[in-house]
Amino acid sequence: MQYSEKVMDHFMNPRNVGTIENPDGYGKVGSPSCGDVMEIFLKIENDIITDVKFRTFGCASAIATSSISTEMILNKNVSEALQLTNKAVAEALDGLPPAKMHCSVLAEEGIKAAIEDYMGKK
Amino acid sequence: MRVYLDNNATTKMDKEALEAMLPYFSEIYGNASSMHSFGNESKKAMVEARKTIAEIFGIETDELIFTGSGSESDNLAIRGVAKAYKKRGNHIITSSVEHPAVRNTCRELEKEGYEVTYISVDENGVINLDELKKAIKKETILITVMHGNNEVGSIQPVEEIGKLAKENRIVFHVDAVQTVGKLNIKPKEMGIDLLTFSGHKFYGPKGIGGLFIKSGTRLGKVLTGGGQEKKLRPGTSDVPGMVGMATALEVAYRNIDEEFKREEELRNYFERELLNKVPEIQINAKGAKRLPGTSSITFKYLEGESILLSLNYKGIAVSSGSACSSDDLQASHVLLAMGIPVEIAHGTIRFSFGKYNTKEEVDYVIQELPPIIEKLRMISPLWNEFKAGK
Amino acid sequence: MRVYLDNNATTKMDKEALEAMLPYFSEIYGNASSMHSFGNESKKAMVEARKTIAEIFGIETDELIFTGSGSESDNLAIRGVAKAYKKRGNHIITSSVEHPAVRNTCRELEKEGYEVTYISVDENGVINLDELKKAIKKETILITVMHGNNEVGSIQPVEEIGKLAKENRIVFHVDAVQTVGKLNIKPKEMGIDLLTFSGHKFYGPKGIGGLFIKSGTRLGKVLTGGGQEKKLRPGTSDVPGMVGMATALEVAYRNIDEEFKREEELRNYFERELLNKVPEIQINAKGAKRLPGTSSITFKYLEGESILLSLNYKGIAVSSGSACSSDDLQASHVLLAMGIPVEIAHGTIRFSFGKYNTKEEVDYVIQELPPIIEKLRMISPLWNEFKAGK
Ligand SMILES: Cc1ncc(COP(=O)(O)O)c(C=O)c1O
Ligand SMILES: Cc1ncc(COP(=O)(O)O)c(C=O)c1O
Ligand code: FES
Ligand code: FES
Repeated sequence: MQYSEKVMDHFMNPRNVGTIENPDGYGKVGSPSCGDVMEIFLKIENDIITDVKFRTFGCASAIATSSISTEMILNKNVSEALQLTNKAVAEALDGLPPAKMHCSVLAEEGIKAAIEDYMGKK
Repeated sequence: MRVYLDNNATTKMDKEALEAMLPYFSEIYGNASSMHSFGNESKKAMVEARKTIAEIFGIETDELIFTGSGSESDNLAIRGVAKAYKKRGNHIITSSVEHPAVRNTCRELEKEGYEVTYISVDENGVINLDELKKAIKKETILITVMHGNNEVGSIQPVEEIGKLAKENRIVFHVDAVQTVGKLNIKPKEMGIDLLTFSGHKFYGPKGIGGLFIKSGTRLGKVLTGGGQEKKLRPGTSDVPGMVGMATALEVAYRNIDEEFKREEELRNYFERELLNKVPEIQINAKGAKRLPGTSSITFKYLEGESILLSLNYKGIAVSSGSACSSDDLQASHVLLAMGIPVEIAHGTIRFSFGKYNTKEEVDYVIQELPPIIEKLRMISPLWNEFKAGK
Repeated sequence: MRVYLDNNATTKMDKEALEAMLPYFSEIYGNASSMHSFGNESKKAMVEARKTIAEIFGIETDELIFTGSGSESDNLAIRGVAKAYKKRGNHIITSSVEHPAVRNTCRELEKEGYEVTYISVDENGVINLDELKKAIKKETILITVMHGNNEVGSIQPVEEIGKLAKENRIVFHVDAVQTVGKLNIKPKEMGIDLLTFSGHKFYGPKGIGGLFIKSGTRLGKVLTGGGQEKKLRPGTSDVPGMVGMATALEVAYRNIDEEFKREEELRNYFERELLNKVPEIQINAKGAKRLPGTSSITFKYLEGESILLSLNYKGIAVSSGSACSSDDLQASHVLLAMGIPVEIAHGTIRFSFGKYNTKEEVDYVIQELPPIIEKLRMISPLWNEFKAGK
């Protein structure tokens, strides 16, 4: 299994790690038995994502996709953020090994869950 | 600093063994089956290599054949017995912690109409002898159980199994790929009929393995062709490989007890230090007799691949029992068979020490590992839930 | 003077190939399946080796697997197709002059319920195409025919067979162990689905072989275990072997046409001189397209082993198709299939020239051989009967 430099960069130095107190949107996806869990916290003002933090239990590609997808949705409108696909995330990382494509779904689902949480609260 | 702690996967070739094999590439290169002097020189080296290995095992030279790998030896042993003893029965007994070369071969035989019983192991990865005893029936033609487990290091009670096999006149195959070169092994005194080993696991070359076949044990053929290796393994003899493997074995057995002790002490030191420095870890198979250099550690609330890659970044090479780093994304069947829950099996790393590892290297790992675990746990939701007392 | 004229049996390893593989024993020794940097370095070399070979053959890298020998590749190809295409039919077509790795595998499959047709050859050792065409039936799942014959050097019309195979949607396997490295081979342009080759026949290492598997060709497994080589060949990757073989192939193809011509000229010179100097000899397969360095000579009224040993005494290494020097004391099936009577088949010697042979060496053989033949014939009653005109 060979990762791109970008994957390794986001894995070794993940961006936006942590939590947000009283988030406007919160999502948690995955399960420990599958080997991956992602938590995502959003701060949203006027439908714009002004802050995002995550925590991920999983392989390097799960961590890297979590990290880059938080960068990709920061300062975006929630409807734009909802458009983020796992394919786009993988492309932004210069690709993922075929066996690891499913890990990128984790980030997509995490973001969706957090935005749905926000929509529900609204 | 680069530290290689993956000696159960493969080893750096021994200098003496490499030097011994070098002349057989382009100086003494004849085909060992040829009748001329070029062939005779090669044949002599082959005979000598066989003798060296046979003496170490305390077996006859005609009880030993060379193959292309440990996997091939496993296949030949298991498929060979299945074929040759078909008339007597179709039942095979194995353990639930075998290497894929044995496990998948048994699975394949199930598809072909054989019945296979997979004996469970305890939490230390040691086979349940009572269960094995009860599994024996009159159709049982083969018991195949590994000696040392490649993932956690547990050593199986092969002598006891050998006795059971003998009492019941069942052929007994032992995959000793992880123990040959590390432990003293006399197959005949241990009741073993077939024993697999592989050169590259004990500082010999890759691409060569061997199989001890106790005289009288019948084997069906898996590969057919020329008459080499008692017609059980066709193909032009890999004389350099044979010489390299035999020399490596000789070197290993020169001070096998001292090296066993040294590796064991190094490994124990590593585990003691780690337990002191990193919370919430678990040493697997700790209660079993273990391979001296194998340390399987589960880091709770983490995923193995991320640890492996972080260590790699620091120049430290280990392997993981993590689903995420295996091709089929399945958690290790060995860890699961030991009753380790899937969630935590994911966080397992195998450190395997070998003869080239030093205390200085271990100290380096002990220094680098704790901050890596800390950092990864910081971003793990599971760890944070645990800390929050959930 | 020592002259090695047994290059069809095995070859002296090429210096460049040997040097290329050396670092992979104890410098870059990681397991190519491991995720760490030691493993990555090995994997890179493996990928590179596969690429080198794939480019030479004009195939995709995922159409190539490494095995432990030519024999193993033959087994995997033939048994693999037999298994995978069982539902479609049980008929296999082969020639009557195949290497034991193919021949004995076909024989074995006959025992397992497959039907095998052995196509005859003409007096030059070339397969009878019409007979092959007529042998095809709807149950035919595999045609396996060698490219260059190891004993007499005849080259089979594989392109024509490839066309027939394609027209009838039959898988076509070619044992090209004797031609890879000597002839230009583009399997896909030649209608070949499976192609066997073996490192040590073209100045590469022993213990490593390869199999081209055209994408879409299904193969059942012969050996089971880990996931290496598309799950078709388990066992830790023999990276040094792969690198050595790939480099040897690269070296061979650098000036393949020149070397072909050079060896052919040397061989033809040898045969011309011999015909001039020794009466009552016969050059086998002379009318066929032949491997450039192969010369199969029948010395009438003599027995091969005695010639072989006398030549060996003079430092000249050859091989014989003689029953007396084979383990089973059977005359060569190749010579018999070519219609050579048993009595004279016994007196056949194979001279196989390679890239290291020089004209000087040939001159030495031309000088030493006639007196040997003369001396042996002096003591042969058959020769004396012949001379007496009976
Ligand atoms: C035509 C042919 N096929 C197959 C083989 C088998 O190759 P190996 O000895 O590498 O298994 C040989 C050589 O021995 C050969 O000449
Ligand atoms: C216990 C065990 N059996 C068999 C094998 C297979 O050996 P090889 O890779 O040489 O085929 C290995 C190592 O990979 C092993 O650890
Ligand atoms: S989290 Fe398991 S493969 Fe990515
Ligand atoms: S004459 Fe002795 S074996 Fe043939």
